[in-house]
Amino acid sequence: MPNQSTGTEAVLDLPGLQALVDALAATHTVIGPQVSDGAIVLGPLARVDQLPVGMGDDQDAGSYRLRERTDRAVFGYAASAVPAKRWVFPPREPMSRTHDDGTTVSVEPVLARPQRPVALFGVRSCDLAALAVHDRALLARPVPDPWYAQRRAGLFIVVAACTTPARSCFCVSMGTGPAPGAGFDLSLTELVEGEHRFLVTSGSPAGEQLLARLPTRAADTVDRSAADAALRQAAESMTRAMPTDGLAALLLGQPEHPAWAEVAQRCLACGNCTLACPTCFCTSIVETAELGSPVSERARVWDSCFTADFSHMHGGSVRTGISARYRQWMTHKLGAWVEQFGVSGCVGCGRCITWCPVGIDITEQARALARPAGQEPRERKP
Amino acid sequence: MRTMAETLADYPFFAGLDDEAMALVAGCATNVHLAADEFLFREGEPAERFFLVRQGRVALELHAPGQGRVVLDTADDGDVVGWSWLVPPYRWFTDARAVVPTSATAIDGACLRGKCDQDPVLGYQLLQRVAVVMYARLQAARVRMLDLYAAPGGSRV
Amino acid sequence: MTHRSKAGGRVLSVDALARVEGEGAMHVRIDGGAVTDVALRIVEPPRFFEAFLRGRAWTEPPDITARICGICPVAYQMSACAAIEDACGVSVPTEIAALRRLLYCGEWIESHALHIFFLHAPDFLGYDGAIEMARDHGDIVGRGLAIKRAGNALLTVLGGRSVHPINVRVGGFYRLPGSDELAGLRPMLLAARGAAIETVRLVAGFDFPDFTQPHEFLALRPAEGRYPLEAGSIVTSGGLAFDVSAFDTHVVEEHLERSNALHARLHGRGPYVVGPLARYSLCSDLLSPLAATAAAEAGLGVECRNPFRSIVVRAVELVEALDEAVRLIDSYAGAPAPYVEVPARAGTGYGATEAPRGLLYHRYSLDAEGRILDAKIVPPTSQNQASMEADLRAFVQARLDLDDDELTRQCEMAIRNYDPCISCATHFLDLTLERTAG
Amino acid sequence: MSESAQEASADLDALVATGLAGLVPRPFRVDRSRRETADTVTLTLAPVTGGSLEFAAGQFTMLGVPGVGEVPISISGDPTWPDALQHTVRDVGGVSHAIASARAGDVLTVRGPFGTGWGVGDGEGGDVLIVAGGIGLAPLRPALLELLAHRHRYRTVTLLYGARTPQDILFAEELAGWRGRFDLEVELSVDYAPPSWRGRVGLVTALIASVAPEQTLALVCGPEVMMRFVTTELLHRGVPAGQIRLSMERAMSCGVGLCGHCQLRELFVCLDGPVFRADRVLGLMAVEEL
Amino acid sequence: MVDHRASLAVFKLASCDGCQLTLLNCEDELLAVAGKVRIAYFPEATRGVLRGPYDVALVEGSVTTPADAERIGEIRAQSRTLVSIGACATSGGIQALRNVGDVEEFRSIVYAHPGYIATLAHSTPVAQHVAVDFELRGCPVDKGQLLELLTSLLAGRHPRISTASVCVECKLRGTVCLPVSRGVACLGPVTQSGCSGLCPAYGRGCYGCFGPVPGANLASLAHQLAVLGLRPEDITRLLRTVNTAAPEFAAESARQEMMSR
Repeated sequence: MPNQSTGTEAVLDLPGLQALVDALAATHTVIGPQVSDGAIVLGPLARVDQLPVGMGDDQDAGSYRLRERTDRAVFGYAASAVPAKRWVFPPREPMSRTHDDGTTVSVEPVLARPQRPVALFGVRSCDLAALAVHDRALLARPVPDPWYAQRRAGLFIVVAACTTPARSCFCVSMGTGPAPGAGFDLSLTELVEGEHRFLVTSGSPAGEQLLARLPTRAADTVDRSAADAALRQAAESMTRAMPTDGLAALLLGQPEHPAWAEVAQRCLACGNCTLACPTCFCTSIVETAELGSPVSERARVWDSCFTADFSHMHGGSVRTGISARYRQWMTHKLGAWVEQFGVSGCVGCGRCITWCPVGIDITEQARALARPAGQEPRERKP
Repeated sequence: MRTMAETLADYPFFAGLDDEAMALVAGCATNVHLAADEFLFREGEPAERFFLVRQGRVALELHAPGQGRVVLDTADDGDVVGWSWLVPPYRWFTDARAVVPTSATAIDGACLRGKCDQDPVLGYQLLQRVAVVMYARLQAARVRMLDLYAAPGGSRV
Repeated sequence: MTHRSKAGGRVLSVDALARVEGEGAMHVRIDGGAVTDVALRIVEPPRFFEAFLRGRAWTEPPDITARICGICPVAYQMSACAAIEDACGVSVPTEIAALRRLLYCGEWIESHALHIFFLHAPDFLGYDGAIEMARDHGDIVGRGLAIKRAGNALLTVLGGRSVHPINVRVGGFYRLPGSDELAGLRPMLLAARGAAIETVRLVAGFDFPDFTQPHEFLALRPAEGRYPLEAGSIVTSGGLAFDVSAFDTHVVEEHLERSNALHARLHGRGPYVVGPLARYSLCSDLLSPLAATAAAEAGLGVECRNPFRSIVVRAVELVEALDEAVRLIDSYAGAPAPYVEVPARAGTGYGATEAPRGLLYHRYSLDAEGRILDAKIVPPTSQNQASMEADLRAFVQARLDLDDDELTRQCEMAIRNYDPCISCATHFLDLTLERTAG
Repeated sequence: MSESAQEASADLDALVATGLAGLVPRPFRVDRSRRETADTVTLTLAPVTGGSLEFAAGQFTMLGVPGVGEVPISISGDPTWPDALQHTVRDVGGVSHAIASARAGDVLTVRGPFGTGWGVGDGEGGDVLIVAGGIGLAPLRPALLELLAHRHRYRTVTLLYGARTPQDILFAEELAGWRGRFDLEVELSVDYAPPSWRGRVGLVTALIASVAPEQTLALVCGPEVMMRFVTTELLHRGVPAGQIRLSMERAMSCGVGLCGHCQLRELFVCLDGPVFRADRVLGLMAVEEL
Repeated sequence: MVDHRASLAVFKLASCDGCQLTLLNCEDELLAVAGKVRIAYFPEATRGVLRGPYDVALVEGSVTTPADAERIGEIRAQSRTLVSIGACATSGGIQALRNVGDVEEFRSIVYAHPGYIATLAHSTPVAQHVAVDFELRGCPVDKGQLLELLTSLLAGRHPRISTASVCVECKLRGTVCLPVSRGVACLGPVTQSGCSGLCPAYGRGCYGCFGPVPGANLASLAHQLAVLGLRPEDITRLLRTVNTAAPEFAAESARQEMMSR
């Protein structure tokens, strides 16, 4: 909701960043980027020195490596290995508990109010865009997702504008970055040239209030133009792009295109792309009952349209082949999604490209579908 | 009293044939009446006629040792029964039994074959109509092979 | 189970031994008041581990040999690592050695609890098994389950899972545990340690047949420090002392005509025994004060020669393993790295560690690329085979007055004293089965 | 609390309440279990607490057994008498086996009703043709009962029903009653029959007689292949695709379009269906493994 | 009094006992299980033996001898529901390494008197000999899956055992993908879940304890493993551990072995 009091710009230094984390930690569980197991992931954050200081990443199809930067940048990397969705849409969400003692049966919803709301700190523009997609797919619905609603309601978002995109990134072509769109509480643009500082912008009344309590100085034109330049350069350095023109029609209209069979030669149907994707929201409802216990629990668990069980009806799976499953995922993400939710399911974060164990590139796949059927496929990369 | 040509004209099978052709066919036709469970023909007998069900129901059946009799198909009002008269060796492949009291028009196939041989236009027109019937029966048989209504397989522990 | 009497003689025969790991059979023949034939027959099919280790990489035996036995996979992993590191001339840092010891404690706790409560105690209390026993002695079985759970929890944290742990590699571990993860186990282990002391008291009060055997004991004994687990050199009650690398020169496997099994013997000396009785008798001075006190209270002397009292020794070893686990957790302060590199080189390496049921020996010869040229594995049950049969012979001879049912039951019990792990032992056995082309 | 915060909080409470109402089941007690065929039963359920379940003909519920799981089952009862919630369940899998085994007094869980209905009222003033195959008669029974309740509003009402064998015919007694009515035409056909069967043998499509295409609303439910053939036949006879309605089956799980299982390209079968106009799904049905 | 509880029998063929032990390792649930079923035959746990037929038989181990080939038929005959548990019973286990070796040579390496050893040239899964109602994968089986199996059998429903890949479990637990982030060889993408993504969580690549997922695309994975620097002989060995004879693993390892020659 538009508010006059937002949009304030100011400058934070590194101690100021710690003050921001501290201020958030007073009321929220702060989740932020950090190095773990050879990658930048999101996790509980207390101190600024936990951030990936001086770390960058090299991401490309099927490959991710941490790289030491020559500077002390704290946001000098692209999309985190783990998307932010698990803090608003956790992998396993208990839904209801049934008590059946043989004579009476009662069902109770499980809706644990989180102890403290979550503050997402230092997430990227693509993550922010993904949240907006989830809002449409999970909230703006005839029956909204009550668990998501609850976690989402208390969420505080500090977005870190992306100044060092990876080779797998293509947010510019999706219109979701590198500068953040709407929906954040605070936005940070890191400036490493000269004095190491962060241009901070408020995007909500809550952000505005918090900003007022931080040790900042006013932003000047030098700060603003440095931030603009950094973001412009980030946009220009992006090497991948999704050919979005007419893409939905290409996808929806060509279920028999040979590109599906070709990608199925490579696709492992492992589900990595869907689970690394910040917008994929498919789940399965599983029921667990302990032997001899009158209580059974129903929970919702992340699932993937790449599994054989996913489309299982009595008698068998609807999508038995890998090509049908890949087609389902990509067609949904980039085509049917628009019709269902009024927005593309892709935010250009590139995670599906990086984290595909065999390096399948969704943008390349989109180009393959634009190729008239019958034309020779490109040589598979060695 | 209706003429045979008038009777035949009621059957959709003959719709569109000209008067001359109808007259030719009528010359080969007789009406028959069957009590319930009376057979129109039995498997293996020479197939010299075919039938158009006017009112009633005819079941095409086979019997197999161990399985008893199985109804393969039924023909109701307006349906045609039998095409073995068209195809060598001109013998019935199934039994045909009236399920309920049935009236039908029997056409002498041998007579008609002769007329068709002399008049290829009539022959073509009749064959076209038979093809439609054969096609429908074949399609139905294929779909039924899918056993669509059967419970899906899959183990249940 | 079957037993039958014949004119002029008795044959005790148990076709399928219960409450042992793996599938074995027992056969005792008595003629004219004398035991004429005793055979512990193993019906477990052969699995050819040494054969298919050939050509594998030097990094693979921990995972492959773990599959020899689901009850003591850590023992296989530890002996395999020791032998391969020996072959490659690498020794692991003390922190890694301590974590290995801790992992091994988990296996001892799990395996000893299983044996004491599930396999052995029902014999003394007169039940077919622990589940039947639980109806009358829920507290005892519950205590056993609690101890076992603690061992499994330790195995799970350090090894990833309790059966066929995945975290062991040549040179150390794939991942170091967090101090908090280990500290989190402490309350459970302390509770289990208390339950283990109770267990010593309980089993010490069982009725034991008056039966001692003069076997030579063989066990590892560390040069310094603590009760033998993952390291040490070999000592015997007959006064032998030799390095693990000399195992093959001192231990020979003989083929006896009267038996289908190969029997391990000490060269020029005869059968010997490994396992709790051997360890205790050779190393009781190394027990922790808590375990030593428990042993003293249970009336165990400096050595124990009654195989039936092995249940008491196992209980004491439970106390030792739990006490040691707590000590290791308390002194854990991380490690510089989860593992050290173990580059391949040509050579032969030897490794022996104390599996819950006794010394487990591995030997590997590698080529320069680390391909395994030759492997030899001698599990504890193989080494105890001759003594088990000797026990049976002596035991039955003194109890010919018992009826068949009771004698059979007691014979089974005599075998269970050893906690024989038949799955481990299959590769040493000859089976009298006809050859069939597959 | 600020006014906007109160508003936001009220919004949240409303969102959560709506969400939970759709996703948390209610216990229902089995009043009666009637065996229809060897593998199919009709259960009559009543709520353990709370009101009865109002539903439209063609809707389904997620029917569950505590500790076992839940499956989508069409409501087969009378929409004009929702106090008796009826489901006709075929024992084809783990969960449906547990449901079909329920006896009077057992408690099941129910979520729903979900999905679109047949929209029977759209056929007012014209002919209504119902074509059912196998268990597909179950979701059409509410449509027929609704038609009969307001029979005067329609011209001809026809039920064509194909089953596997005479033993597999659902609602056999009721069918006999319907066949005796003068304001309802009922035709049956089976795929396999013994000679004692006096009815028709053959495809259900063969039962489609003359229709007045422009005035006919066709409601079709059965295996997908059967629905394709029936639709082809109706289109051939001139019935506009917009007047043919099909009830689709996919792996519905959450029932409210949140879990993704039942997607048929851009459609959520649970939400946009299960009843679709033929022109909406014919193209999709033609694509293999969609 | 008639005991209406379902009877349970546990049988063992060639194996390590680990899967049976998994049942005994259900410390918290074991007595509850024992209360719900009649343990009719479980030699590792009890001397007590009840005669068949049994409602549920769990079979651990693979068929490796003529005697076992005969015995599994007898087990099937007296079991209403037969479930094979573990990699040995479902794919032949680690001892199926004999299938790709020379069993005669193996015999002579291990045994002093190879002539007395009766063994089949192949280690084969139970389902290759008799009809199996359900297969529970794993080396060893997972405790949670084993309990789900028993619970579902007692409830008369189909066990809910996911056939998704290990990757799904890694992502659920938040493990960073090892092959992508560190170039570690990992069979996770083609291996069925059940272990909770254990090995990658401990920083090592999956080695296939739960066997191939249905329709596993081994050719593509092998290609990627080669990209990561594995030689055909390395890929062969990776595929030949505890599920050596699982059809998809066996076919690809044979192909890789050809390439390495």
